[in-house]
Amino acid sequence: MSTLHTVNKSPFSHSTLASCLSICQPGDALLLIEDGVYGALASSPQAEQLRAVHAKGVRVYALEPDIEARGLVGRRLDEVELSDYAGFVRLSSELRCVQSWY
Amino acid sequence: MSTLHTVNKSPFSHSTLASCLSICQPGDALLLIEDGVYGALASSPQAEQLRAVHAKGVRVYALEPDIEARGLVGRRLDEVELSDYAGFVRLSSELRCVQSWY
Amino acid sequence: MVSRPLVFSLAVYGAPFSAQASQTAYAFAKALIDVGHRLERVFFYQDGIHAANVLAVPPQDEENLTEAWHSLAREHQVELVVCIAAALRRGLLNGEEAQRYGKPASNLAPGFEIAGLGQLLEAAVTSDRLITFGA
Amino acid sequence: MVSRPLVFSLAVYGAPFSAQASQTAYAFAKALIDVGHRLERVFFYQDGIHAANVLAVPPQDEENLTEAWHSLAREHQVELVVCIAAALRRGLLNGEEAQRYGKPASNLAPGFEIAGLGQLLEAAVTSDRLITFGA
Amino acid sequence: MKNLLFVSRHAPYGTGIAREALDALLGASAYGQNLSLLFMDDGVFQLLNAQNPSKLNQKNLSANLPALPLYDVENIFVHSESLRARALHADDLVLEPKLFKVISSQEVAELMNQQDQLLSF
Amino acid sequence: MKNLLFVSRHAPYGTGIAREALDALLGASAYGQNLSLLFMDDGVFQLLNAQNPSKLNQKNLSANLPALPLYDVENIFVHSESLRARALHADDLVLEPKLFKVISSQEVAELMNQQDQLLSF
Repeated sequence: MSTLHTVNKSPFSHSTLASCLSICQPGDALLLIEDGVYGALASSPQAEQLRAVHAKGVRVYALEPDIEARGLVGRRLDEVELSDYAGFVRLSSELRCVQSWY
Repeated sequence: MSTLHTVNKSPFSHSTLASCLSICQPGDALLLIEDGVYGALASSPQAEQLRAVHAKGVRVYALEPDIEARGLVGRRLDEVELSDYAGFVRLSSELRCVQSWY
Repeated sequence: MVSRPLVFSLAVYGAPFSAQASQTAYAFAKALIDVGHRLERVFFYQDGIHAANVLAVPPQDEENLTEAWHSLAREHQVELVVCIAAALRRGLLNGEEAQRYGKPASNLAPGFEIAGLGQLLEAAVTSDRLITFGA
Repeated sequence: MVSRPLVFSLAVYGAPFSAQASQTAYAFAKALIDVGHRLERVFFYQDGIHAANVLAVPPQDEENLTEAWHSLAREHQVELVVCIAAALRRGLLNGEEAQRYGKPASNLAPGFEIAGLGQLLEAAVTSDRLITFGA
Repeated sequence: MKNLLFVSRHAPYGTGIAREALDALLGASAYGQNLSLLFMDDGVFQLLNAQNPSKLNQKNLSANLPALPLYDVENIFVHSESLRARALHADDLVLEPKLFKVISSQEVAELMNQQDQLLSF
Repeated sequence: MKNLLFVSRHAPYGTGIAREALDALLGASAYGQNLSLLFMDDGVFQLLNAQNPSKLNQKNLSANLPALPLYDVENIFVHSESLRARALHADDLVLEPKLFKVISSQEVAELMNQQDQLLSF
């Protein structure tokens, strides 16, 4: 029983991603969407924390259309995989519950 | 020529107050309004920075109706004075410009 | 197509244009139907209710989200439910509510229905997945 | 009363109910008039435009902000200007716009006028103070 | 009967989110499900005592909280780290200590994983 | 002629703020005032090159920026600390270096104090 977490706020201006990362557990997945995709940058204030949860078994994704929109292609952390909307659907069906952090 | 800064976001969830405090100069005034009044708490992540700008000559206020609404009466830092809406008007007429941080 | 189709419902809390949430919700809705899941209900609450305003005139080169939801609902039998309490406060009325409150017009778009908050809970209970799109 | 009255204009960017900004702006407007300044114009932009929706039905024990703005404007000759671009996108129309875009109704409240974005700049130029209430 | 957790993460009054979250929860009580409520992040400010929003022409959001057990809300949880970060203590809160349970980040994760659905506010 | 500074502090696309700020600035250009524009905080993300929001059905906000001088926007300022915090460099931006000036927090304060009005977005 694991949870999909979505985060849609920039970690440079909101503490949303930090809150989410403090709750994520191994087996959970995190999907960065909308302004949340700025959390995929190496310069993100939560980059270290994101790497740490990834290392302990949280899969981390960013929504590709949002990455493209914001000019972040080629700028993301290695730990962050891209997902399209179908991937978002797949994640939300694989995992039991979805917590939206906004 | 000085500026009145208003901040309406909680410093526990937004970086708005931190941004504002990094810009405030001696002679400016800062007015915490709406959810910004949580910045008047001693536990605020920006409490030290707020004390520091106050010490160098930035007057700091919190809007009393917002303080009362949120149950913060008696919980604010000594550096933060209360203001009513008339006080908000007075500050905005005394100072030349108003920058709203939201 | 997925091997095990699920029933989804969505909760949409952001207004078109002001928040990307409504756009993301719509893209998600299309994607889940495309891969073979079923979309039972979209519940519009908070500022999300503005998606059901028939009077919106989006810029010419942009999608009309209100019409897009309506088409999706018609083609795939999706319930588009607007929370009545949230709608009244924000000035979104069907004909009946307009009459009840003595208002000069109504503005609920075709394809949407106004109902109580219980419909959100019911969606949570009867669907396999409830996904929130917050603003 | 103040010794040197100033001319104020306000820019309101938050929707009633969803953001406190519109409430704060209204309280500020009353206070500045009370102490003897002049309020020239209130410019509603972004989600602030929803304050001008005549169809809003606020909860019974709460103030109707749309009517409150209208009363204040009437008593103190304040211009209540709604940005046309922001309003069209969000489904706030006067009779003329409703006709132009073939919409079935209009919903602009009495006391408010719809005009271009230039009115915001003009307010900035002609007023002593422009105060923004963001959401 | 399904396990449904309402997650309330926003401060009261500045936006309508906290209030509409509570409305949704109260409206849910008639459906006979296993309802829980979690306050975390700025949502814990909803619990602060001595709130008085009368000058804002808003309803006191905290007034309804002590009545939540009457609305079939089985469990009220409060995130300990969110309280700690804000230096809030049990006697700062509008709820009697027996009405809620303070839980760690780890326990929040476990709580979420026990649910059938999350209603995120 | 008045000195008017538009302050744009929000990221593009996630909300309508950045776009409606730019619309307001472009609409202001006909009025013959001394217009300046400051990007700070997440607003500097509006300047990032290679933006492509076509899949979001949104317009590319950065496309209009190089034309700002044609709209009588006298000065474009970018807050240095905001760039630095995001590790953005001059060659990451959609504007040629000669079109904008990178300024410190101290200079932002001075800039604000030279204005007749601030238009805060």
